[in-house]
Amino acid sequence: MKKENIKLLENGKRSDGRNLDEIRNINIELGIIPIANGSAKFSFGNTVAIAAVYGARSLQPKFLQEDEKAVVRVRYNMAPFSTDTRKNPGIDRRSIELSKVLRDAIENSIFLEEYPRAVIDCYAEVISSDGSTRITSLNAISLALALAGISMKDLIVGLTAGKIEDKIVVDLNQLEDNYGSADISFGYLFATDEIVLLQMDGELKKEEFLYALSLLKEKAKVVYEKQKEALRNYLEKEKYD
Amino acid sequence: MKKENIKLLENGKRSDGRNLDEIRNINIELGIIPIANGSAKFSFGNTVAIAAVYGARSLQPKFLQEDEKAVVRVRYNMAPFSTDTRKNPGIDRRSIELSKVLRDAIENSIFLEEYPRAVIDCYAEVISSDGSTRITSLNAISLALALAGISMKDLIVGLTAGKIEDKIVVDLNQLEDNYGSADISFGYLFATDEIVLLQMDGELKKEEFLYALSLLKEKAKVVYEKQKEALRNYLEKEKYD
Amino acid sequence: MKKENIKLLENGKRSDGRNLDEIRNINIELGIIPIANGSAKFSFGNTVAIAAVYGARSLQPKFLQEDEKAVVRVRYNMAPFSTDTRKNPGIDRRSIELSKVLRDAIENSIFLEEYPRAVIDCYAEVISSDGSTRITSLNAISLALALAGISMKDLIVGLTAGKIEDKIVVDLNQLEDNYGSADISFGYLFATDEIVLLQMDGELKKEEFLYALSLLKEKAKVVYEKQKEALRNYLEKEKYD
Amino acid sequence: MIDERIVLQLLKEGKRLDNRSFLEYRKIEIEKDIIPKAEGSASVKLGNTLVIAGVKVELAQPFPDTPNEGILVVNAEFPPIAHPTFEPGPPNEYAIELARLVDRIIRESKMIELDKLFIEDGKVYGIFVDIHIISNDGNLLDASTLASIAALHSTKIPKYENNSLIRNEFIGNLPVRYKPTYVTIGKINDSYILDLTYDEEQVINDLIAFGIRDDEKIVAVQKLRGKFKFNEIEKLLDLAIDKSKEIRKYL
Amino acid sequence: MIDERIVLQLLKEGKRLDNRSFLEYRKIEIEKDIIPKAEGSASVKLGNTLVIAGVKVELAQPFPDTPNEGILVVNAEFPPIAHPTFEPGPPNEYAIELARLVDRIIRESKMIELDKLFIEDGKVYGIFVDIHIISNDGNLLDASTLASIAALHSTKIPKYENNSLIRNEFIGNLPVRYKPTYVTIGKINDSYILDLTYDEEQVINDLIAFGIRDDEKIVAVQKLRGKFKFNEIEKLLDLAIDKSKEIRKYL
Amino acid sequence: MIDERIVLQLLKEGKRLDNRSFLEYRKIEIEKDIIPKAEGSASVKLGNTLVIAGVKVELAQPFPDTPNEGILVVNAEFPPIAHPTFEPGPPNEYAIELARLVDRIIRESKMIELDKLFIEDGKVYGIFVDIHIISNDGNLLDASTLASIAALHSTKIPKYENNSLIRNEFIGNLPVRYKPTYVTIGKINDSYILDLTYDEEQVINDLIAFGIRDDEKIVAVQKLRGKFKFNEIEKLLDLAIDKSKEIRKYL
Repeated sequence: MKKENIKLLENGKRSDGRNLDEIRNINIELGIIPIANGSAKFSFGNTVAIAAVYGARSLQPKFLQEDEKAVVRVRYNMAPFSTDTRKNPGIDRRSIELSKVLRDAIENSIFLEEYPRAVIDCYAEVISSDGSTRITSLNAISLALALAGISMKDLIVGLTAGKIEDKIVVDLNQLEDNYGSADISFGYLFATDEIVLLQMDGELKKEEFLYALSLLKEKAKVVYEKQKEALRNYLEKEKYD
Repeated sequence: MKKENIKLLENGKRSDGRNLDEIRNINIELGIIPIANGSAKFSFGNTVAIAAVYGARSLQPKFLQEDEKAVVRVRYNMAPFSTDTRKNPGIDRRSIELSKVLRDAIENSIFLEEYPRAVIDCYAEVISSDGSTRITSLNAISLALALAGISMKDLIVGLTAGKIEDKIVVDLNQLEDNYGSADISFGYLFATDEIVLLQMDGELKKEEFLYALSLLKEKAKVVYEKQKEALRNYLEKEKYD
Repeated sequence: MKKENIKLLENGKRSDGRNLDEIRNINIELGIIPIANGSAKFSFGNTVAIAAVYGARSLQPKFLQEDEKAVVRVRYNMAPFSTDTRKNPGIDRRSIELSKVLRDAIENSIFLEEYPRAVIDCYAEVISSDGSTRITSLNAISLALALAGISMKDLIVGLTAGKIEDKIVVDLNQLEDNYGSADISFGYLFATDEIVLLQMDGELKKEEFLYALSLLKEKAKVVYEKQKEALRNYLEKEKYD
Repeated sequence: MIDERIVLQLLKEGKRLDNRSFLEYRKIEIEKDIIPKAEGSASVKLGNTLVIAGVKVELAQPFPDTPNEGILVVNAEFPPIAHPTFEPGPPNEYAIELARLVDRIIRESKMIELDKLFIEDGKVYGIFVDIHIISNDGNLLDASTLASIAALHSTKIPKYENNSLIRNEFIGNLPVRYKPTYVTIGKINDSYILDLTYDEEQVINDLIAFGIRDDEKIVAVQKLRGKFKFNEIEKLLDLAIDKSKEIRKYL
Repeated sequence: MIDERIVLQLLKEGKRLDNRSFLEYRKIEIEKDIIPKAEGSASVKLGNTLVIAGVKVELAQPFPDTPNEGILVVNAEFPPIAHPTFEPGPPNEYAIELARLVDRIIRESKMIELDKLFIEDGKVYGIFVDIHIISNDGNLLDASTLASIAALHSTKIPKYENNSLIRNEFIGNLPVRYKPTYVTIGKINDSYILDLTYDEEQVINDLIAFGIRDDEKIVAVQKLRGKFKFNEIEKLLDLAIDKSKEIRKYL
Repeated sequence: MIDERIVLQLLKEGKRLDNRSFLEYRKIEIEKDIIPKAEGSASVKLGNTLVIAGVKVELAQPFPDTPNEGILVVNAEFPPIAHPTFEPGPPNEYAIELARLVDRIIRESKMIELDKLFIEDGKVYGIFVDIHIISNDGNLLDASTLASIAALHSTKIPKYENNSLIRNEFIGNLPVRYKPTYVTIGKINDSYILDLTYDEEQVINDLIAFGIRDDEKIVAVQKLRGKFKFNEIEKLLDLAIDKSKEIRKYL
């Protein structure tokens, strides 16, 4: 049933108590799939994605290979139990679009030409969903790629923003995604100042859109630092293991 | 709901005002898909099909090739918006049968042996449907094949006939197809006097069937002339472009 | 509707009048698909399966071949009209599991290493179903394999058992399968004393399970003799044809 | 399998490998009521071709444009058991064409009185004819049609009670009339040939099927392959009508 | 097809094969009401690109969370007729992305007043927009959106009576407002380029689309390919807003 | 990955790469309630194998033959994330067998009191168990069963009101009893071996699984691979019953 009188903001606080520019708790676990070349679990609050990277490895059958660069394959999938109502297993139209959008972001962050005739397989499984699932997956894949030793321009940093009751906020949860008036998905490389993922729907004036982007870039720094910290700790630990 | 008291004939005129042996308005547009080797739009009244031919071109993968003749592939499809109730997108069982029936007609009209190891792809999209859609597609493909320069015994000429209230008529519209008591689809090569497509369902005495065939052959001449005229005009125009 | 008061046993007799350890009428017809390398129809009462074996023949495409042994492919399928309520045509999840279980039994009964790079295709169609369909299929395939001249450790002998109202019985019919409290499917090679198929569901104490197995082995002898007799008669007849 | 060139050479000389004359069918053996759980069933043997048709009667929703009539669904499976070239998977174009042709001859001949299959508003009997090819040695269309028509003529209607069908109680036979049959005719060197074996089908280029009802009405036609001269249709029709009487006797 | 290297070389020199300037669209030709059985329809020609959009209005169940609103379904087919590289089969990721982008611009711009499409409890009008690509010479997103918006603006609502729709009687036009349009922008050597042909699409690495409503609100954005510098988004937005006004005039 | 010949050689000498004894399980770690939106959930780590099971409770129609009982659906996905050899696509025969075996042990052990899941005529609670393999280092059946049973024991039933489920209000726990577990046993050189790693699974030819309930009743058996001598079944059963007690303690 439509939640008629949903209050998304009260006294400047969001439904889950956050400030407008506050990101949910970020949680990172690395190396959770030992047999993968790289793997990571990334959470924004209750949204949790697990990613693994297999490769770079030789692409078979051969006619799929590209002579001068790697092929990147991406699968974004939501577990049936991750959503309010059970999601039918398998890849639906939304997953196909998001897999394409993620692939495109990843292809523009990797030095593909270093891996001729190879494939880099990136898989993301959303096991718990509370908004921003594609961007959570993007952060998980970024870390998995780094652990797999894939040569990248920079870590890929993802964050969402949106508009709720005339305010621009970052890191949308499910409620804000469903009942807010706009949402933006944003993937960014700090090293090159490049936007590699950008999607928006809703209704925004040009000024609002540009303000949201500037807020995204500013707050993405937090995600960037978390990614780097997690990698540092993991490699530190590895050293002494 | 079943139209209980459908009158298909009144004072010797059909529901759309035609005489028994009268073909609907034929409309032809050629070359509407510039990137195809040949393409055509063909209409009988409100039934409109667009066809394109790609090829003869080399067939890949190689194990599908035939050493001594071309492979012909045909896809007949109805656009979801072409029918009264929206048709689900994609190829259903009816489309599979009709694609096979059309392919068989085309294979028997082409000098296949002139194109060893090649494929000739023929695609027909019905964008508006008011009866006789397979035969409209056949005429469109015939013209597309001619423009693609495929070597044929003759243009393939298609026409339908049927029985409504004890009369044999040609070029059935949807209403006549649904509520008449028999319908025949007929594809014919004048040059060789060969029937290359023949389907019938309903209930006909042998004499009625043979009379319908003779009427089909007679009236197919009209379609034949329209095809030739359209090609002449198109090539004329091409010359001065 | 749930049959609330189903009596599966009355005065020591089963619903179809059999004794506890009595197998239904076994009917065997051999060679009914002349173009196959081997074929057989096998029935336990109203449960009827037809099997054919094609091969050993060269496996294409080549990358599927195994260098040191045959590949065995098995398809178990139920005809839509074989069941109480019409079964949708095509392979469902149950058929996929049972095909795998049957394949596994067959692979362990054939001298696979005698057929490098070959495939042995085994197909079973259940045309009438009254319980024990997978085991009926196994017996039919055993005979088809023998007629195809495939080198086997022994004929594969299949039989089911179950528990109804505290008694262990053999060769379950549909009613006993649906309303009994346990059922076992059993595939056995007498020559090597090996169990090659074993599945059970229900609720059994260890002692009951072991007793059921001993009964299965004892009564499987009956099936074994029927298989051998049918083959003898068939080959005899062949000789004089 | 026999070398195609031999089969073709023989045919050109007017001979068949099994010594039949060109217009002779193989021995037709029909057995009814062979599937206990089906409401109707029949097997047809045509030489080495073996087809089983089963009829299941189920509760169904009527089609919106015929709310007072039962529905008919015909399906054909070519399981890989029946021939070394058949492959597992969904029906291919030949299986679909076969099912649609059998559907058409049943429907267009009006052999089932569908209006007698109404139960109550929104509920009718659904007649599901499933054709299962067991052994393919050619002429599947004629054999499948014989099997389907025989199965329909053996079909009983289960009792309807409390929103469901009682499987072992019947209220009568399926209301059927007519025994329509297909006669498939091949052409080679201007000769016509009937009841082709699998090997013969590989070398015959021109093939047409006529569906004929007991009253000699033509109820379905399908050119299956190749081409025919305009003027030979009458001869073909005469042959089909003639032969349909002969094979109808087996039903 | 033209050699990609020539196309690329020309573009780097600021030239296009068809002599257009970088910010110039090909001739836009829109025709409405071209499909008699569709409740709304339009074709759009953009040079050699040809797209047909048809709108069917059907009875539908509302979504559980919006029980009083009509539903919208957008689907796109890339039939093999439209390009030598299109293959038969279910929609691939590009067809799906296209359909979802058109869906999004229609939905997010609120151009259809879905709340006026309620019929009765559990029953609403369903608006099915089907995009059929007939000839692909590039810029399918802009062309498909123009065709869909034009088709929706030509759509009539059939009368509802006795649980079904009367196909030839209408109660009025589909309640629509706004004419949102996508402007797809490519980038090459720091220049922006619009309305790419198929050949140009093969050599342009960076591509982004902005969906703009009549009131200059941004209602949808999708980076389609490549990457963009953070600071250039404003310039891109200004260009998209500007051009959207120009192409909206054709609607 | 390790060379298969080394793994095999070690096993033949009675040794395992990870130094476990043949009858020793890897460390079992079970965590419950890990998925906020699932009504029940658990993860199971068995060494490097990681499986998540989630239980969703949905409104469902009962099966016609058990109109007063809730329904159970078990599904398993082997997403390509879990192993370099897993491929995207619908479940293959191993995923289907796994799901059906877990379904069977839940159903046949009667651990869920399905008759308590009736809501009203035609409406029952549906229990959907989804097994998601995250990391595959062998013994997926034992691990998936542990995860599923743990998830079911943590499942809460949402409140039913106005034809729908209120997701954040619960009327109690899923009515469950028993904790059935599978013990999968491999055989090599007449020795039995438990909890196989992925590498060990590649070289072990004979594999069988026994599903045992708390009261030592056997509720499911599946020979998974290979063959067993008739007389060794009793020994296998004793081992399975024994070990089932040990691993049940982790639940």
